[in-house]
Amino acid sequence: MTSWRTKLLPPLLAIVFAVLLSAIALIISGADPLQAYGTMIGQMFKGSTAVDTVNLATVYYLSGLAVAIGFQMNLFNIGVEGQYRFAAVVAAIAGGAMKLPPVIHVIAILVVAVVAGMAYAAVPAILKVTRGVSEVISTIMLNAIVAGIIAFLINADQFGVQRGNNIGTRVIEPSGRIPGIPLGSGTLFGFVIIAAIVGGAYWFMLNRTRFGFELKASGESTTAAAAGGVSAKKMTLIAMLLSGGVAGLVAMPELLGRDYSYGITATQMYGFTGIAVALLGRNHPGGIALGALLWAFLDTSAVSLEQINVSKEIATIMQGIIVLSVVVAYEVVRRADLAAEQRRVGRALAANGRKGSSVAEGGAV
Amino acid sequence: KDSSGGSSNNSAAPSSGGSDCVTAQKPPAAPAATSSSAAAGGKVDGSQLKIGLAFDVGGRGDASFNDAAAAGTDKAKSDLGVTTVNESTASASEAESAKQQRLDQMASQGLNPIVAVGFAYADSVKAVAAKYPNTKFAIVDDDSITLPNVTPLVFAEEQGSFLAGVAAAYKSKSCHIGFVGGVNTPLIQKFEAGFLQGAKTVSSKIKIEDEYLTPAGDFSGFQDPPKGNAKAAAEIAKGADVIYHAAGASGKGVFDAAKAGNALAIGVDSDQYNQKTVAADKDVIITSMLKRVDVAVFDYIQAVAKGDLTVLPKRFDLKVDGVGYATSGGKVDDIKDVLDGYKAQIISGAITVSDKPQK
Amino acid sequence: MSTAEAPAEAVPDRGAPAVQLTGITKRFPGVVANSDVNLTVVTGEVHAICGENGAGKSTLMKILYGMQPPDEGTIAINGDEVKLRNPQDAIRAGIGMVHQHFMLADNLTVGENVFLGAEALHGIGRAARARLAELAERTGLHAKPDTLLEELGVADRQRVEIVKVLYRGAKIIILDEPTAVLVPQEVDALFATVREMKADGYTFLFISHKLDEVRAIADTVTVIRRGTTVGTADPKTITSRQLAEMMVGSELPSPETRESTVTDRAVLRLTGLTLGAEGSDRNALDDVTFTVRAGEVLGVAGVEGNGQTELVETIMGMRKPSGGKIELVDADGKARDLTRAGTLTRREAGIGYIAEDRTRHSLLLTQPLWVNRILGYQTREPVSKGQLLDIAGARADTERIVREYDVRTPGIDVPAAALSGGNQQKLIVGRELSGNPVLLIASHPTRGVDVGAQALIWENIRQARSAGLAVLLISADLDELIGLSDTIRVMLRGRLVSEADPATVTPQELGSAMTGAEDDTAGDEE
Amino acid sequence: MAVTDVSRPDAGSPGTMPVHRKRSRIPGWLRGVIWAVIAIAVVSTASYSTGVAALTSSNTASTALRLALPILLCALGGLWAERAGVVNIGLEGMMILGTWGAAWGSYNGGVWAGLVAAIVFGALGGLLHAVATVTFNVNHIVSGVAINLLGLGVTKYLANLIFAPISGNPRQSPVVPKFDTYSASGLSDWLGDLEKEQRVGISDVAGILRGLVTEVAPLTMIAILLVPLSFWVLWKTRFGLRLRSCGENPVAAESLGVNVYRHKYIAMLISGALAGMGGASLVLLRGGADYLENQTNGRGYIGLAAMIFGNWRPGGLLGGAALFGYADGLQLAGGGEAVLALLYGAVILVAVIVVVQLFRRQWIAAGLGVVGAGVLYAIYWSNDTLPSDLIPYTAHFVTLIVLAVASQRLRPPKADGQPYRRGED
Ligand SMILES: Nc1ncnc2c1ncn2[C@@H]1O[C@H](COP(=O)(O)OP(=O)(O)OP(=O)(O)O)[C@@H](O)[C@H]1O
Ligand SMILES: Nc1ncnc2c1ncn2[C@@H]1O[C@H](COP(=O)(O)OP(=O)(O)OP(=O)(O)O)[C@@H](O)[C@H]1O
Ligand SMILES: [Mg+2]
Ligand SMILES: [Mg+2]
Repeated sequence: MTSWRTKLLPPLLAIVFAVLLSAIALIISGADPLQAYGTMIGQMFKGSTAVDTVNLATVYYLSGLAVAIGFQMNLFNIGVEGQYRFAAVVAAIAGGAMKLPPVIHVIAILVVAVVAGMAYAAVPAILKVTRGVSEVISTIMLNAIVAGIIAFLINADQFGVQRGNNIGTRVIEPSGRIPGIPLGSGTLFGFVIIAAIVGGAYWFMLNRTRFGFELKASGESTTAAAAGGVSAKKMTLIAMLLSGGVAGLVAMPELLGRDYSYGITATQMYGFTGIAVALLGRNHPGGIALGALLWAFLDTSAVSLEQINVSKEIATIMQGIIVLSVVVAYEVVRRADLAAEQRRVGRALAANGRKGSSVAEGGAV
Repeated sequence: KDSSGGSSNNSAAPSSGGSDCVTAQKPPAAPAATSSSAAAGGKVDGSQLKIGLAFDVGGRGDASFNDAAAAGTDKAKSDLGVTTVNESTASASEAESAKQQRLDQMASQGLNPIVAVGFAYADSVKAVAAKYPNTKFAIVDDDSITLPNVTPLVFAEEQGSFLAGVAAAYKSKSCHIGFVGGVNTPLIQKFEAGFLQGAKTVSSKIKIEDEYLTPAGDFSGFQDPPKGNAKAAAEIAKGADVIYHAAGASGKGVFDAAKAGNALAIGVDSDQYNQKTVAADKDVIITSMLKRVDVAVFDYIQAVAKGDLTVLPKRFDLKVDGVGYATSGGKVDDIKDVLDGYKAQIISGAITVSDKPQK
Repeated sequence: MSTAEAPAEAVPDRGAPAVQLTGITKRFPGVVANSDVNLTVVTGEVHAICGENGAGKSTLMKILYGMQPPDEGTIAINGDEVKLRNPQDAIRAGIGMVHQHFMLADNLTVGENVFLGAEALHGIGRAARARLAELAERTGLHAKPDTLLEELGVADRQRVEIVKVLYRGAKIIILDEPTAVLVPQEVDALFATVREMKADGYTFLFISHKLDEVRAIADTVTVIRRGTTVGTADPKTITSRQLAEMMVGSELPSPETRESTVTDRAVLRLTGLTLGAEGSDRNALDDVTFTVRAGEVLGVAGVEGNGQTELVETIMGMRKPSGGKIELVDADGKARDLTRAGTLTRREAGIGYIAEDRTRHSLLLTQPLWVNRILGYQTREPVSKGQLLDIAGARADTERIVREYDVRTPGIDVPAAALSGGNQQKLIVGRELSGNPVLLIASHPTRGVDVGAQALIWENIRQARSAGLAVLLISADLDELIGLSDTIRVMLRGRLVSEADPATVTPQELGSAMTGAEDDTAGDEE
Repeated sequence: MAVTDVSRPDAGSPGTMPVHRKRSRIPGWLRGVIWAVIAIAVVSTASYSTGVAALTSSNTASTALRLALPILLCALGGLWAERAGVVNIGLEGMMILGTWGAAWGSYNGGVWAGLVAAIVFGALGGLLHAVATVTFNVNHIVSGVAINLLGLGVTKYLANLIFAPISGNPRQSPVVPKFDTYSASGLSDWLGDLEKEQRVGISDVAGILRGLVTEVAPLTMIAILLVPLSFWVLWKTRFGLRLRSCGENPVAAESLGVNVYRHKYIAMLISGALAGMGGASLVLLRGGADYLENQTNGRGYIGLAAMIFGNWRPGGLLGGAALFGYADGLQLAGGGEAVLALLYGAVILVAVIVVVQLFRRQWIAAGLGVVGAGVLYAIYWSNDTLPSDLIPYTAHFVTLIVLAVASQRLRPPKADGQPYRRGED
């Protein structure tokens, strides 16, 4: 009955709060908040920004999903960062080397990406399951190490090609690309559709399949799951691999839809953004989508703020405030609901006389 | 100073002292300077130009190539009467689409020309320039784009670094010098290549420490003074006494290490002797390899104002003073003739400097 | 900081009652836990509080201990009205509480657990240790102060809890279900301590579901039903049956077995089962051999920590045995070796499992009831089809369990945590008896469950037994064990040491056998 | 991070048989010393057999110390937070706040003011984390992520507002005063002579010690003293006992009159302050940056890893930070050659472990050790250099390998990361 309120009110409150707080920061730095917010919103209707935002959100979405799979199993996969970059470079190398007919080429690249993401996630997974190494440490280390591996692989001595001062993998032939969808003055990544399918599959897996049940059960209580026939180690392994597999897709929208090569200037940190997005979306595929869009919107608006000489750090600050205040708002609303409920029981009690029926309702034997 | 060119004549005889290091003949004296800015000449009016300047990470104030680009537009404002310069700066780890968005917004606002600073903009410039064929674009440090409305502004960093190598070899007492690269990219390898070649040209027996902080793609190497410090200190501990860095902000750590280890250092990009953030170490900075992004940007704007881009050089090299060395502090005054001699040889083609490290 | 003197001054004064609660009301969302409770506890008495699960006993005690603020009502200690905002206030007023669930930190040492919060009294150094040693002597705690708490057995944990209370100089001591995990001998020891201290002027509030115990120790009994006090009785005169009727308005159930239904057909056969214990030379299970037949309830008695948990978990495949064999025999007499099988395979083979710790091993607390119905059955009808879940089926079957097993719940969409312990247990029993199991492993199936729910669970087990189910029953409640079992085996230090005939054995005899003491007098030694 | 359960045997929960572990008689500090001796013995043997002096040179040691410092301070910050039951992945953000504060304070009032400002700024981050996680029961990871974002955003904003007009650079502060360094000069010289003699063992130890006593800044000494101090406060005082009880079982603590909220708040303030000091150690030591955007470079995360590596204990996290700092210092100071020599050292270490396992009759572990040593030796033997692109990540590799080899029995505080609401148990 109050579900819309408990679900939607907190994010709205959080955004309002973030807007107010950032306004103070804007005023201190001598900017006009109204103009700043006007620009942030106005930019969405200019040029291809709206499409760019959705494109960027697609990447964040995949990253958020990858992180969320780990969270379902209580695994803190900080390693999405390393996994997606490893997968990207391996897939780009493979894709550049392959000569295949159109659709098959794309599928082959995606398979390579997923497998590579899984392979890189397998390291912390195996270390955790066999040696009990905390996945937090191992993925932090692997995130750093991946930079060395990429540098090694795209070295001109190995698989790299130098273009100007940039080095990257060989360009993927048109047969291996995913055509975009022209929309206004921009081009929407064709991968948006695949991302939506992945999101749907995530939802279905989690809520409708035996595997999803086992994953959630194991995440909630390893002991209860074990007594129910679910091996926590197996689930840890599979969840980490799945997470890595999805992480493998993170760079694909851009690789197959825009860049066609993975180089040293490729964007980093999508994996870390994924953590924030997954948390914002409360691990729900729909929530993650909204979180990804919001995040992408703030990112693109940062660029526009620069154009009117407003310090774009405001966008980062807003992102931080929103993450924090969304969860605070959830808690505040929860407490308000609790208090309201308590008052309601109190009133019912007063009306019904001393033996309120509510005791039995509450589950007392 | 005993390391002046004079001793190089009897290089065969081993003896103590830094002078022994120099084994090559001192180059012939340079002819009187002939080069000058490419577009020198009559006054040009740029008041109609509205310029977009897209910085790489760091932006105005980074005391490096972004700042140099800004200096170029500042000069255009004062010398050419340019009134409008819109600036925008990339943030660390921003998405490729943000770069495109930045350029796209500039182009759609009617800014023309648009200067993109840094090869990280290559893909974005390529995409956006194709979309706005009537807008002129320039990109610093990249020449991979072949569109008619895109002008590459690239430099012969290896030539300037060659001179840094010469200076290092002449100034080293232990005949042992060092290079600290920030990130091992092709661009920084040019600095490395020129430095190595220059030093080896001067001395056949010089020892060179040659290391990077991080590999390609891990840009933290430009951001980590403590690591630059550790690396330089290690090179000094091994015996190197002149260190050349191409490590961006990590260079500060290199200078600190040189100062602490009684060694000398060579700066990069701008004249770091005069740079505020490293002022405490200025007495160890003997020279800096100058990369005149300001000159390139200014020349480009001037050429656009004139409507003739053909006057621009293909590469900003020693000949057009696109690269060079700094003399602030007077620490290389004693070998200025040597440096200018090599400079002349490079300009004349007598020496070709490779842009790939020959190890 | 609290002062040691304050409670000491509370000289037994027959005039003012030690505790006087007036009109206490406490509401939780959706529940009124206490409604207008009045309670008077005389100084120097043992005052028992009885009531079904969820009647509001613990809540009332937590209010008295300052852990939860009452919505309405007043508290008077030794005649003075006090406001208890937090446990510190209560401690200062001379109140101590031993909680229903241990309030101990496993990673801290015994000493640290005791000194925590009361460092002002004797610090955490030598003086504190001396005082601790004194109290340990008095309560029979033998663990060293530097032992990590996690190395302690349940009885010792209970003693640490009591030492904690005494260390703070409490004169009014709340014991919330302290005996649930103790064997009779340990209960006797506890009661001896209580009586001794009572003579020294201490006042006790005592909660238990075991009515015999209540009558044995208490001077007064107050019964709470649905959050309100329904009356006070004299335990010397009232019978357990009358007490139960006051609590629930129904008859006191007994776990008596009816006629035997034991058949010849073996269902579970263990041969030489051995389980090594980590970091210890002694095996957790040592050469355990027995057979459970169809229609038989095999009871295993033993002091907590002697390998029962390990036995059950090894049979369920949650621990890997180091030797021996576990076989399940089907109706045709064909034995299936399960020694290497996973937990799920064993469950699919027809083993139902009521775990001893329901919140840890049987439930997903934040998930709704129908999701909990799926746990352990995720591969089987009616809750799943192939790799997919059958949500409609799961919901329908949960509704059935709620109906048939009288699970009192507002609906099947509430999280499992919202049910009281007894109702959680009924849900679990219902689940584990679904899907026609051939063997039920029931570990403490009625622990902490009130008399009403107990009766229901016993009845269900009996019915299933007469339908041919084999049951392996582990229980610390010896009445339950004797009443339900067809055969009783006693477990000591990982070995099955003796066998008892439930028809003749008394709880006292069984208790002696369990502790390994007085082997000659133990019941029906083989 | 409640998932560590997976690998832990469920010992000690009420109702299961208590496990009587054979607790070793060796006290913790002695074990630390033994480990240190073994480590030094291994590296000096490796240094001797491979002829790579960098393994034990004073330069490596002092570099290692410098690089370990911020990590150590962050790890200590993590320790304080997690011992009180708050998971702190916001260390990175608090550290960034500390770098800004250090630069600002030092610029305006000298180094000590800088240190104080860094502590205050870090503590503000900790306070925010406490408000979110303790008062509002926000998931600790969410809050940590948000603080990392805010730390970055707020410092950028402040740098833009305050530093840019002075330094002309929005990403960097003006030059700020740094701590002076002190050497125990007599000792240092004597050790220096010993080191130069290149005598097996003695020179190695001398080199390492010399690196640790030469040109040391007060901040370094403070940081190292904070390790035993943290131990003392957390394990030997009432306050520490109360604080730890909040991380083990807050409900029990509250039931004994411990004000859990207050202790968690205090712990978070200290945690943030330590992380802020970690930031200061990047800014206020010679050779470091002034405030520079992004200069922390993930060191906060490494600090968190060092703390977990150290099993939530001060001595352990010192070991973790030292290991990381040493490996990083070695690769910077000695390059690929030294890393290869380190590999040789790893072979020796594994060999030692194999012997120990054989002694303990752990045949399988010993067998695996032999295989591992064989593989490592094969790599060492067949390579003159390692891929230069991977050398900078030596410390990360070493950490991973040590974790995989060392047997893990992590014992995080029981209630670490779990929400606690007063009155709702
Ligand atoms: N923290 C809480 N939040 C919500 N409801 C609660 C809480 N604590 C208790 N309740 C409700 O109050 C009622 C009384 O609980 P209480 O623990 O006092 O029962 P009890 O008599 O101790 O039961 P048991 O015999 O099982 O120990 C329960 O039915 C429960 O629904
Ligand atoms: N957050 C909550 N929301 C609703 N009910 C709760 C909550 N927390 C506790 N309860 C209820 O409060 C009651 C008292 O909790 P307590 O911990 O005493 O368990 P209990 O009923 O005594 O369980 P057991 O019988 O297993 O000992 C339980 O019935 C439980 O269902
Ligand atoms: Mg209770
Ligand atoms: Mg109960």
